Amino acid sequence: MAALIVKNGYVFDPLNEINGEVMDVFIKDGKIVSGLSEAEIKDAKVIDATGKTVMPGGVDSHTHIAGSKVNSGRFMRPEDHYKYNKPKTDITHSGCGETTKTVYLEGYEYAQMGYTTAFEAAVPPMKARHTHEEMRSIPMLDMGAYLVLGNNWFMMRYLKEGDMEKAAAYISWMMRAHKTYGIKCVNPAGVENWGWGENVSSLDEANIHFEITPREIIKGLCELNEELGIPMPMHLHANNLGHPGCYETTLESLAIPSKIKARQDLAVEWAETKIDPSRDRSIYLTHMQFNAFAGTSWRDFESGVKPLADYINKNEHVVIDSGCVPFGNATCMTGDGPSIHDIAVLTGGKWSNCDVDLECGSGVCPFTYLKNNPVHSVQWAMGLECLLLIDNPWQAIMTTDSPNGGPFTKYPIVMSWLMSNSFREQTFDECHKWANDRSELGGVDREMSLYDIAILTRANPAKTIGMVHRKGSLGIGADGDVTVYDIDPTKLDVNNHEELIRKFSRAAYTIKGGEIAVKDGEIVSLPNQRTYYSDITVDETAEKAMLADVKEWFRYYSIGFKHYPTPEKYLTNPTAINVNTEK
Amino acid sequence: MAEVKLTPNKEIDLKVEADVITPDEFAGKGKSEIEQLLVWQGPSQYPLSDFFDVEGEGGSSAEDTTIVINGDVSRVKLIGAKMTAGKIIVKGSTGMHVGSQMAGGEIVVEGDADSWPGMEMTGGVLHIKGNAGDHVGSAYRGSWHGMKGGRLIIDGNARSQIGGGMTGGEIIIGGSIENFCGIRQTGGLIVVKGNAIRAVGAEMSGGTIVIGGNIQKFTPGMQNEGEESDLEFEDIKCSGTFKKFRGDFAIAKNPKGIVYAGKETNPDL
Amino acid sequence: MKFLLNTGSTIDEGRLAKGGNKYSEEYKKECAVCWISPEDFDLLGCPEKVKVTSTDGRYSIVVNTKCTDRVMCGNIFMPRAIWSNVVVNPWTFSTGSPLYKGSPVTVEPSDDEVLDAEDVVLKLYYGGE
Amino acid sequence: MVVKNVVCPVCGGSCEDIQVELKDNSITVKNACKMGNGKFQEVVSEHRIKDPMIKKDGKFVKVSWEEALDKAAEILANSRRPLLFMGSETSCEAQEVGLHMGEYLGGVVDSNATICHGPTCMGIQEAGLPTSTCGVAINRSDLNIYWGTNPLASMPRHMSKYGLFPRGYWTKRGRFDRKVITVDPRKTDTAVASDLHIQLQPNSDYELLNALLTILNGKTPHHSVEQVTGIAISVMEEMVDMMLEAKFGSINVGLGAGSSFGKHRNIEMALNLVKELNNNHGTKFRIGALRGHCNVAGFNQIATYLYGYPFALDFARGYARYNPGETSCVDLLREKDVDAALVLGADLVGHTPADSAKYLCQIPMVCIDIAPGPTPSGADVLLPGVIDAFECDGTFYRLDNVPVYFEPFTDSPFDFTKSNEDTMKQLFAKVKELKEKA
Repeated sequence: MAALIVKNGYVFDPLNEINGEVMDVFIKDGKIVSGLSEAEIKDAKVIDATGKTVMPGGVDSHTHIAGSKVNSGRFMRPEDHYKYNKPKTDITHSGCGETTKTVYLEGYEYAQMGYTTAFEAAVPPMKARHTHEEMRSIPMLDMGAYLVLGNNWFMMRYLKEGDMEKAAAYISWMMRAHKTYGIKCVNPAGVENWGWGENVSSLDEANIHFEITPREIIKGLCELNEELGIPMPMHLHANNLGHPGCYETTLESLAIPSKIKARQDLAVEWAETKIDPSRDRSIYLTHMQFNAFAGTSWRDFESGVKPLADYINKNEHVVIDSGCVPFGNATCMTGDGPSIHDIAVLTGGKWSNCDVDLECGSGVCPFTYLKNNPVHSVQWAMGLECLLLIDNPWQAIMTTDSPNGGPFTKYPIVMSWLMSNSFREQTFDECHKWANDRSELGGVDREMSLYDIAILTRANPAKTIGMVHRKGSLGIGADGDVTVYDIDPTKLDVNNHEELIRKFSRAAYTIKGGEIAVKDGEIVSLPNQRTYYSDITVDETAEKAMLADVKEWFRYYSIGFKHYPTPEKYLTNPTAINVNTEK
Repeated sequence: MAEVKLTPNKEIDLKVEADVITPDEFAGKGKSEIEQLLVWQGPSQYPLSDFFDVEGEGGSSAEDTTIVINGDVSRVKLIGAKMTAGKIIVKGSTGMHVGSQMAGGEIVVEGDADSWPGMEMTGGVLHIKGNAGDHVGSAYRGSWHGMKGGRLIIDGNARSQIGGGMTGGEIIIGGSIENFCGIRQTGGLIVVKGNAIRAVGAEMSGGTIVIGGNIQKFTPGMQNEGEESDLEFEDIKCSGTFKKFRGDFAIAKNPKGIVYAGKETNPDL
Repeated sequence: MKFLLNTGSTIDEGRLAKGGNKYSEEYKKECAVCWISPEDFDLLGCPEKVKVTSTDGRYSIVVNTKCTDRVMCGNIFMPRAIWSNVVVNPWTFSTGSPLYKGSPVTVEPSDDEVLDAEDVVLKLYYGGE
Repeated sequence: MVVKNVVCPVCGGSCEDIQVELKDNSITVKNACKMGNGKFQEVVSEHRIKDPMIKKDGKFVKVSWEEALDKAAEILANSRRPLLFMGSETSCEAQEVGLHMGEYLGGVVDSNATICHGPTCMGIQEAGLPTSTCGVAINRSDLNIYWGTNPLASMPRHMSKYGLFPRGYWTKRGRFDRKVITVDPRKTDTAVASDLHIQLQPNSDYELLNALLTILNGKTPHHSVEQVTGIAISVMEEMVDMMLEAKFGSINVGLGAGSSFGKHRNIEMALNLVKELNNNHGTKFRIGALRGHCNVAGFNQIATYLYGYPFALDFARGYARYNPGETSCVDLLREKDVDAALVLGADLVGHTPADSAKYLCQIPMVCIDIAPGPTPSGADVLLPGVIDAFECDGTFYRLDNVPVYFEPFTDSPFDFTKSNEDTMKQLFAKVKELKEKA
C-alpha cells in the first residue's frame, strides 16, 4: 500500500493537544508515522487538506448495530425500510432502513460521516454468535462488543456468595468464550425479575430468588472490572431508566464505585500521545439522558441532568455518553426488557421482547420523537445538557444511543447544536415550550469548538474504552484513521448550521488504516475491518473451580456446553487484547 | 387539457413497473420525451415506447394533463403512483399498486385492479369500475398508517385488508368483500354495499365502517350499541336500518371504532 | 361432497421425506391418503379411494382413504406432500403462503389409480397442458 | 468412532446432542428422533444423488461437474428475472451466497418461510414479538400452550426438550409442574396429552384469539363467536383464567394458526394477546413459533440483517423490496413473473400448489439436492448437495433464533465441492464471469 500524506490541513488531535495547527499527517503501512523518506514521499498519495479540518477517525463507543435485538428491530419494522433505500453500486451492496439499518448500510453511513470505529453496546452471551455474524458483515468499521452480565445467574450467585475469585474467572472465561471486549450491566437485578413480569425500583431492593440488590451487583462488577484491568470501565445502564425521577437512582449508582481506583492493564503498544492514554474512570454511564428524568410523573416531568452534571463535575471517576434525541424516527432497543415494555405500553405500538436463558433480556419498540410533544422536547434539551453542563469534555461522549434517541446518521445535527447557540435557539422556537421551561439548556450559551467536538467524538470515546493504542489520536503508531471535513475553521460560521450539518454528514475524506474509504461523501473503497476482544489472564485454579460450577448449572441452559462458545470463525480479523498480564 | 394516449403494443410476459405513468411525469413533455421515459421489467429498464404506442403530448402542468390507457394493462404495476394532479383513465384492467401513495388528481380504471390500489393515498379520487384485490387503500407492511385522505370507489367486489390502518378519507365499495376490512382503522369511513366474510373492523380503534349486506363471521370484540337508521356522512348516504357496534374491545379498553351492519341482512347479530 | 382440507406433517411423512424416500412405496402409502371422519366416510359409501378436487375445480388427485375420529365432520386431513399440494388453493391472500390449512375441496369416491409421487410430477406437471 | 454432540439438521429444534457412529456402510445414531434418524441414514443411503446431471430431451444424463456448473450458470445469467430459492436444509453461509447472487442479478430471493411461517413473520411485523429463548420457558413456564401445532409429528422432541416434560430450575418436577392447553381442530396425539383441548372449527383462530383478548379486557365477546369457533364462551373464560393463574406462560404457535384462513392476522392477534397478558395481570408470557424446517429461521435472520426483510426479497431495482403476495415464490410462479429458478435444499415442486409447481417445471431450473424427489425430477440441471452438519460446518438458527454452530463428523463425498456454500460460490463466480463477458 502506498504511503499517504494528508497535507496542510487544520489538525484537531486532542490527545496530542493539537488544536487547529496547520500540519501534515503521514501514514505508512496503515499506521500514523512521524514522516516519510524521500522515496516514500515520491510514491505517496497526497490529499490536499488546505483550508479543511483534519481529525482522527470517529469512534462510537456505544451504538446498537449488530446482534439479535438489533435484528429484531429490523425484522419488525419493514415500514422503516421501504422508503429509505440505497441501491447497490459496483463496489457496494445495497441497503435500507432509516433507524434499523441493514449491516452494509451501517458500515457505509458511519464511514460517510468520518467514523472508522464503532462498539456494539450489548451482547447477550448465548447469542454472541449472532452479534459476531453481523459484525463480520458490517463493512469497514473496526468493532468490539460489550458482554451483558448484570443479570447473569452465575454472576449473581458468585456476587451474592462473595466468591470474587470465581466471579473474576467467570468474566475472563466468558469474554474469551464470546470474544467480547468489556462488561455491560443493564438494569442490574431488574431484568431477572422481568422473567416474572416484575422489575426492581430501588438500588437496595433484592430481586426474586437470587436475593441480590442492584447496588451489590454494580459494586461487584466495578470491583471485578478493575481487579481484572479490563480496557474500559464497567459500562452501566442504570436502574429505573425511562421513569420520571430516575435521576436519583442514577446519582446513587454513580456514587457506588467512587472509591474504586481505575486500573487498566493492557499488554499493548500505545500510540504516542501527549495526554496519558490510560483511562482514569471507574464507571462509564451510558445514555445519561434516559437515566436523568426528574419529576414524579409525565405531568411534572422535567430534566434531572443538572444535579447529575453537578455530581460529575465534582467526581472524576465518572464518564458518560449522552444519548441525545435529535427528533424524528427512532427505534428503542435495549437489554432492559421492563423499561421497553413500559414505553410500549405508553405508545400502544408494536413491542418485541426476548428474555434469554439464565442471562439477560431485551426489548424493542418503534418510537417517534415529536417537536410538539412536551416530554420529547425536554428529552431533546436534556441530551444536549448532558454534554454542555458537564464542564470537562473528557468526561463526556456524544451519542444518540443509536437508534434509541435517533439513528447515528443524525450525529451531525447534534454536533451542530453543540457548536451553535443560534441553532439551539431556533429549535427552542420550533418545539414545545417545556424544552425551555423544564431544562437548564436555555440558559447555556456555551458553544463547543471543533477541538471539543474532536474530544467528544474521537479522543474521549477511544480513551474511555481503552483503544488509544490504535484509535482516537493522530499520534505516531496509531491506526491511520483520519477524517477530513470540508470545514475551514478560520471561516467557520456556526450560525450557518445547515452547512455545518452537511459537512459533518459527508466527510471530504475518510481514511481507514491508510486507505481512502470515502471521498466527497461517497464510498470509494472498502478497507478491511477488525474485531477486538479481551483475553484476560486469571488464576488457573480459580478457572477450573469456576468451570466445574458452570458445567453443573449448564443443565438449565437450552443449549449444550460444547455449543455455547463463539468460534473465531465468526470474526473478521479477530484481534485479542491481552489483559491482566502483569498480575 | 392535453391528452396523452397510451396503447399497449405487445403481450407483456414479465410484469412491468411503470410508476412514470403519471400526469406529473408527462407534464411539459412532448411525444418523444414521453416515449423515452423508462419503465422497469425485472432488473432492466426500457423506454415506455417498448410497451406502448404514444400519441399526443403532456400539458403544461400535471393538472392540465390527462393520460388515457387504451387497453388491458393488468401486468403493469404502479400506474399513477404518487400522482398529485391531472387524470388517468385506464380502459381496461390494471396491475398492482395503481394510485399507490397518490396525493391528488383522479384515476379511473374501467376494468379490474389487482391488489394494493391507493396504498397510503393522501388525496385525490381513485375509481375502479370493476373488482379489486387485497389491501385497497391500506398501509404498507408493518405500518399502522394507511389511507389518510381522498376517495377510493370500487364498483365491484374487493378482497381482504381493505383500509388497513386507515386514518382518513373514504372507501366506498359497491359489491362484496372478504376479510379484515378496516383492520387497525383509526379514522375515515368505509362503506360496503354487499356482504363481508369475516373480521370487519378487527383491531379498529376509530373511524366508521358500514356493511349493508351480511357479515358471515362477526368480530367478537364488537359491542352492541343499539340501532340507527338512514346514515349520513356528508355527501354519502346509507339508507335503511343498521345495528350499531363499537369496538374493537380486543385491542383497546376504550375503542372509538364504529361498525354499522344492516339490520335485515344480519338477523343473527 | 364439500370439505375443508387440512394438510400437515405426520411423523412418518417426516421420517420418509427427511430420509430422502419420497419416491418409495412406503411414502406413497403414508402420504397419498385422505383422512375422513367416520360419519363422512359412511356418507361417501366407505370408499377405498377418493378423488379430491381443488376449489376452482382445475386440479384433482386420487388417494387412499383412512377413516379416523381424529378429524371432525366436514374436514379432511392429508399429510403434507405432493398429493395434497396438488389441490391446495394457490391464492395466498397477499401473504405468499397458500391455504395449506382450510382450503375448500370436493371429495368423491374413485376407482382410479393412485399415482406415485414421480408420476404426479411427470403426468400432472409436465404432461398436464 | 463415536462422535458426540452432533447437530441434527432436520427441524428447527437443532438438537445438538446426537451421537453417531459411522462405519463403512452403516451409521448408528443415538438421541435423534424418527425424522432425525431418517436423515442421518442419508450419509450411507443408496439413493443419494452423487453425479451432476443435465436434462437432455427430457432425460437426465450424467455430466462432468464443470459442464453442469456451466449450464447452471448459463441458465441464471441468461434469465431476465430469476427466482433463487434458498431452502432451509442448508447453512446460513450457503443462503448468504444466494442472497448476494440475487442482489447481483436483480432477481428474487425467497426461502421456506414463504410456504411455512411466512405469515408468522408478517404477524411479527404488525405487532412485534414478545418472546424468549427456549431455556426461559423450560426454567419458568407452568403453562404451555400448543396453538395449531402437533409437535409430536413436526418437532418430535419439542415436548421432551422444551415444552412439556423438561425439568427446569423452577419446574423441577417437569410435567407435574406444568399445565398444557392444545388448540387444534384435530384430536392429535399432542391434544390427547393435554389438560385442555380446545377443538376449534378450522379457520376460526382469529375469532378465538380476538374473543380471548376481549375477555381479558373485561368484556364479553359477541355471542356469535360460539357458533363461529365451536367453543363456548365459558370455555374461553376458563382458558383465560388458566392463563392468568400461570406464573409464566409459554405459547408455541404452529402453522395451524399461520397457514389457515386469516394467515398473519391470526398471528398478529396471538401476539397482541401475549402483549396484553404482560400488562400487569400478574403473569408473564412469551410466544414462539415451532419452526418445522431445519434452518428456516436462519434465512429470516440473515436476510433481515443483510437486506432488511425476512423473506420474499425482490432485488429488481438494485435494493431489496418486500411484499409477500407480489415478491413471494408461490405468487411469482403462479403469475409467471420469473423466467428461471435455482432451488437449493427444498422441495418446491412437492410443496407448492399445482399452478406454481407446474410453472416451475416449465421454466429452466437448477436444483441442488441430495435425494430424488419432485424438485430434482423437475430440474434441468441437478447438482449433488452436501449434507450440512454431517459433511461440512456452518450455522443454523434454532426455532428461538439462537444460532448454533455445527461441525461435520465426516467429509463431503465429492471431490468437486466441499459444501453447498462452496457450490454456491463456484456457481456465483461462473455467473459473474458470464455476466461480465456479456
